[in-house]
Amino acid sequence: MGDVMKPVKRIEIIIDSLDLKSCLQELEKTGVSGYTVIKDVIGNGDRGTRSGDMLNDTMKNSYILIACEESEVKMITDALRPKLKRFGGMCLVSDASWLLH
Amino acid sequence: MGDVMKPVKRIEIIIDSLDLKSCLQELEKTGVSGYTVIKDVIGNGDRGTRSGDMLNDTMKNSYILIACEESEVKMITDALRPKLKRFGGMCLVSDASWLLH
Amino acid sequence: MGDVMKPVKRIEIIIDSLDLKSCLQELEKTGVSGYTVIKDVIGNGDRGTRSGDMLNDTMKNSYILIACEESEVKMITDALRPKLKRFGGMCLVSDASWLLH
Amino acid sequence: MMQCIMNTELLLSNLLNPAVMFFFLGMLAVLARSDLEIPQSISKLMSLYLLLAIGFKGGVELGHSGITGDILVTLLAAVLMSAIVPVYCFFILRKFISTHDGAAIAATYGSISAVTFITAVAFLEAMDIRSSGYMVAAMALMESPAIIVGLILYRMYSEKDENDVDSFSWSKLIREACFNGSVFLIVGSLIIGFLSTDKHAASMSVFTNDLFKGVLALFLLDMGLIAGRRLGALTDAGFKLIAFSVLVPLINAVIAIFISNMLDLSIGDALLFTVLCASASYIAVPAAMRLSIPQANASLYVTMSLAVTFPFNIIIGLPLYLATIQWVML
Amino acid sequence: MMQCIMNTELLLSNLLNPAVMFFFLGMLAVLARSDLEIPQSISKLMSLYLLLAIGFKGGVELGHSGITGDILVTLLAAVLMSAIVPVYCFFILRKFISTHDGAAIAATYGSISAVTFITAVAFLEAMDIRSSGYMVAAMALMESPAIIVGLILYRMYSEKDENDVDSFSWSKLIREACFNGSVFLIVGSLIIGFLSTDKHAASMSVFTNDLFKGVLALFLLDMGLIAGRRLGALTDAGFKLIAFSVLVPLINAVIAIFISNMLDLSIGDALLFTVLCASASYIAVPAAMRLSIPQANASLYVTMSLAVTFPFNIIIGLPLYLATIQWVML
Amino acid sequence: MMQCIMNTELLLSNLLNPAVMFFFLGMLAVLARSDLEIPQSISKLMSLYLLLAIGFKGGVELGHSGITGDILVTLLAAVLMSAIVPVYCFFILRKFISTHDGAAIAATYGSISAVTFITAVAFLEAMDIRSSGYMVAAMALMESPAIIVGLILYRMYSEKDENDVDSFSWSKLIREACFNGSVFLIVGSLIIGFLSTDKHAASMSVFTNDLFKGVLALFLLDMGLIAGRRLGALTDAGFKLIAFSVLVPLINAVIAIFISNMLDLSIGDALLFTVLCASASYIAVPAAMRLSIPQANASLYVTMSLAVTFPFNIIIGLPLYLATIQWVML
Ligand SMILES: Nc1ncnc2c1ncn2[C@@H]1O[C@H](COP(=O)(O)O)[C@@H](O)[C@H]1O
Ligand SMILES: Nc1ncnc2c1ncn2[C@@H]1O[C@H](COP(=O)(O)O)[C@@H](O)[C@H]1O
Ligand SMILES: Nc1ncnc2c1ncn2[C@@H]1O[C@H](COP(=O)(O)O)[C@@H](O)[C@H]1O
Ligand code: NA
Ligand code: NA
Ligand code: NA
Repeated sequence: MGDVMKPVKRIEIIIDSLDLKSCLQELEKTGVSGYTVIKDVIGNGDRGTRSGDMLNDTMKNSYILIACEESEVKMITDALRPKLKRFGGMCLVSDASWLLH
Repeated sequence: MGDVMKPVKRIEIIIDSLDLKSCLQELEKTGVSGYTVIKDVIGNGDRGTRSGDMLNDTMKNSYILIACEESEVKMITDALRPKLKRFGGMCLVSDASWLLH
Repeated sequence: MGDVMKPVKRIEIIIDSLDLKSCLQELEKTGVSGYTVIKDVIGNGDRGTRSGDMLNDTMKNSYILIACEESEVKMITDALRPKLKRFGGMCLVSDASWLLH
Repeated sequence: MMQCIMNTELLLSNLLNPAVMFFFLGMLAVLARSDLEIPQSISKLMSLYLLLAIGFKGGVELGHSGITGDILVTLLAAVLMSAIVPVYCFFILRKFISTHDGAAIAATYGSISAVTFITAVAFLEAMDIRSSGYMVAAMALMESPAIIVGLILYRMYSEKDENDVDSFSWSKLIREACFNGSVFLIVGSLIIGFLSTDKHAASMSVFTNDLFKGVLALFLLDMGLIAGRRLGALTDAGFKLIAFSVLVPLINAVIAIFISNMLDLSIGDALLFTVLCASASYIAVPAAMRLSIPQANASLYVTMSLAVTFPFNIIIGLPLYLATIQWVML
Repeated sequence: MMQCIMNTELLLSNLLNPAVMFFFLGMLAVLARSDLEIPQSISKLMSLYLLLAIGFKGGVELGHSGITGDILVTLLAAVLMSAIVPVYCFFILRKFISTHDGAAIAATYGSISAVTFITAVAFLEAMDIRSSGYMVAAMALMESPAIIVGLILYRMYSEKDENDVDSFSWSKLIREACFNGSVFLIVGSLIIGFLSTDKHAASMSVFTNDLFKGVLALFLLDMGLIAGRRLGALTDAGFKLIAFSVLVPLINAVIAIFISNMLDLSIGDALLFTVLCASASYIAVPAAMRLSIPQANASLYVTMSLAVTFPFNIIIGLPLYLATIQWVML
Repeated sequence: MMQCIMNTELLLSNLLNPAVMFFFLGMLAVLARSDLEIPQSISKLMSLYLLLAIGFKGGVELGHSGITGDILVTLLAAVLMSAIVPVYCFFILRKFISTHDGAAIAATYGSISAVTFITAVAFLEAMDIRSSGYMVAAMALMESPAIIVGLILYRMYSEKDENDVDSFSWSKLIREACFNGSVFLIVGSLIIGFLSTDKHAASMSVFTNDLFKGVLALFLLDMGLIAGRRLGALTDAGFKLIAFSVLVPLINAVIAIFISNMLDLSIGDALLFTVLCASASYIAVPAAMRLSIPQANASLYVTMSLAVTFPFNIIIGLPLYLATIQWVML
């Protein structure tokens, strides 16, 4: 199975929905060209509950999933850290295999 | 990279949408303060298809993502098991690194 | 904790929403009976941006999550590969533990 | 004989009602495997609208007619029917299915379907038959008792260890049954309509009245899609349960017509009362049963009430019940 | 000369139509990078509503006028246009782009845009020009043939190995083309309107008629947003394809006006027929092409029809075609 | 004394307004822990509709009255109020809370709540008091200045290192403040209404006028749910901020009534101007503050404006302000 799968890193980001656009732009600047987004996600964290029930995108999160090479991880997390510091959120990195096609 | 990342456990839960509220309360009681929720998720399992096309939240699932310390896992899964037994659903635990910010 | 958790493989699939139905049928044919679906997901990849803002399901992705035995992975990925080749998308495989209930 | 002709005519005229035809269209779309789909949030908008409008209109009418003793008697009869129907259903059902499925189905048939009621109101309006605003209150009152009776039956007749008593709380259940979203909205809108001045009511009337039939048509298209998707699950239900889904409404209708006659209800009110008794829930009860009797197979009770009883009532039931009432009341 | 003045006046009066202005507002919002957004489920609600209303109204009118031989001839002409347009488009396109992109674009321009049609109906109503209900049927019939012709062309002219014959099924394709959601809803609503009694139709009329222009305005705001977001992709399309997106509608309009004249259509019907031929699909065809010719670049055909042809037709096309028809028919 | 009686009567009549009662119903649903819920996309549809309708109606009226010097003076006064209110609020707030929270709350109270304005328009219509279309323009103009003033105050009084100057851009902020979705839609609809002919406006009128009160009622039900869910967070706000949320609107109202009197506004316009000054934002400002002062606690300013000031204004404020204006203007 080795030759049909490629080891990759799987980055999951939770970010304020209001900042999603600018966050994706930032990611694209660092060279990320593949990502998947779930726009409406709610949650709870250090900065309180984000229940997604306002009339606009305030108090709502978005979820970004990126599969990338191990070598790209640092660049991406470096770009994200200031954003997470400023707006809150979460970033998880884990291992996965990418099915070549 | 070691000092900017922290190893965590990543818990994913699929639960009946009708039970989401009470499930989150249960989790908060066990001390979970950070979680992310995707409210509308559909699926298939041992107890049939949950297609999310009814007029209310019957036959729909919700997805909960929790990043926590390894030491917290047991408490969380212990709290969840009776719920999963009663209403069906799924709970996966995997490894990840949390980006410190 | 060993006896309450079972090691499984966690398969994540991103596929064109228009092809979701046929994809799930394909999976069911290969014997997959448990899966979770997030219908509306957007993203970016080799084949351009899929922004989910058309009047129907064109230019939108869906997300499928499958927890399965290691032995089932090959069958599933074999069934998926032609679809991914044809319509684009992504398939990631990672490790997880399934909470027995 | 004449009765039968009238009946056929009524049936035909009901079949040519746009709302009913849109229901067929929805079912047909599923059978033809069309990709026609209505997002769930739109279904919710339409059902919110219909409940608000029917509640408000009922309240305004009630404000004009006032609350009389007769009304209270009818409301009492409604609550009693909703509490008694599950009992006899349960003992029939226990003969051929498990206790938990039986209790859940019994609760389903004791409770009511707001959409069936709303379709009946539109049906009466199309025939220029008057009905009373307080029947909306009857509808609201009939949603919950069946849930509680169903659960009592389940607790009495199921084996001990199945009950997992710890996680169960009657007070929580009763609150949930009585304050569930649709009951809350209907009762609230009824009271608001009741308290509104004529001027205020008039300023809402394009919204609550003129739009009503059109939204109902679009909503029944949606119901057709939802019911159509359930047709496949009918094979799991089996012949006995399908027969149950048609016969119990008929039995309930007969009882209801008898009671209506005793209470001397007008033809319109008698039809609404009958339709309430004959209808089965597919919103409030499934949600409650899923949480309180999770062992019961949700697909079973949802499919029976949605894919059999609902279409039966709005297509055949409405004209049939009306013809019978007109014949009985002569 | 006088013609030209009339044309300018028509153009201006069309520009001051609220619906058209809301379309501009939507585009402007994108250009100004405003965060104005309309959730997708709301877009779906509005398009469902508009299709249902236009179908139902058309059916009611058809019920009054009856089905005549002339109508059938017009419908036949509509189907033929939808089948022939892709053929000539394909051979033009092959000169400068790949077979798969060519086939997909050809299908796009052979099919129709329901929103353009609906805007044209509102445009005629605003000018008090009558049109016939059966033109709705023409619209429904023109959605699918182009898809099938586009695919036949693709299969004939693409290289063998590109075809991956295994996963392809004509019967599935034809079913999907003919039973796609919007065709289904239009045809269904048309038939329901046709079968409805005047009384039933009247009870739906606030919903289907009075609300129509307002919903169309809000919907065109949304279309402006959607089309505006596509403007950026125009650079990928390149000058030739942009020119194609304006010229082909004009050519199709000329042919359509010629045919309308031959068939002796009324001015209103001629305009609708012309608009159908001149419009391009951005709902049904993209979905079908994405599944059957996935190699084709969806951004290309969606952008051309949505960001060029659609605005061109509703802003310049409508008054231009009408002025031409009025001049020809004199 | 007589004033006081009139006031109570006004208050009661406002409490029996269906829209206000639906607001209570929504709050009650939360308190009773009912599962009544309105999907977010439906909230968005209703707010889009209300903004479009109020803008369009205002534009049509403005088209009839024309733009005069008096109007421009009123608009100027509106902008000034929106810019000055945050300044005095900020210096009050600094006494007991942090600079970032103070700046965010100050901006919140300088800006306006469109829903409060719309409720006030419906309130006036119910009392047959005329108001002018240009007040809609005043509303639009008052949304953004407060955001910019709030940020200037924050930048001036917060410590350097808190500012993280790099990621901040005034031009981006100003663009976002001025082109935010609701401002854009209101202004756009106002201009479109202004440019529309009477005939076009009439064809939209069932949508923009007749439907208005009904949609507002359903929307206020939703607002009741949203505000009700915030009630729990009031304990975090503490007594001082809750008092602030009631007193500042009252102070602003007094100033606004004084200005209205100076400008010689009609009673209806004076009420609208007062309500704008007294209302606080919970849509545009929170979004802007969250991005530009992320250190500020969003729960604080959202809760104050949504769970205190908004209900206060629509329940007590409207009749109170009107009675005061009528008394002052005598
Ligand atoms: N431990 C966690 N597990 C899962 N999601 C989290 C966790 N902590 C924070 N989040 C998500 O990140 C968002 C912002 O977190 P915070 O900045 O901590 O308020 C929350 O609303 C959650 O959606
Ligand atoms: N193997 C699986 N992989 C992914 N999701 C699953 C799996 N099994 C169950 N689920 C999810 O859990 C829900 C309830 O499962 P069950 O209780 O088995 O019917 C299903 O509707 C799915 O959404
Ligand atoms: N590297 C990646 N990480 C996350 N999602 C991806 C990645 N590449 C592709 N995708 C998803 O798969 C969809 C189709 O990808 P593609 O076929 O490469 O255009 C995209 O729209 C994304 O949603
Ligand atoms: Na019943
Ligand atoms: Na065409
Ligand atoms: Na203010």
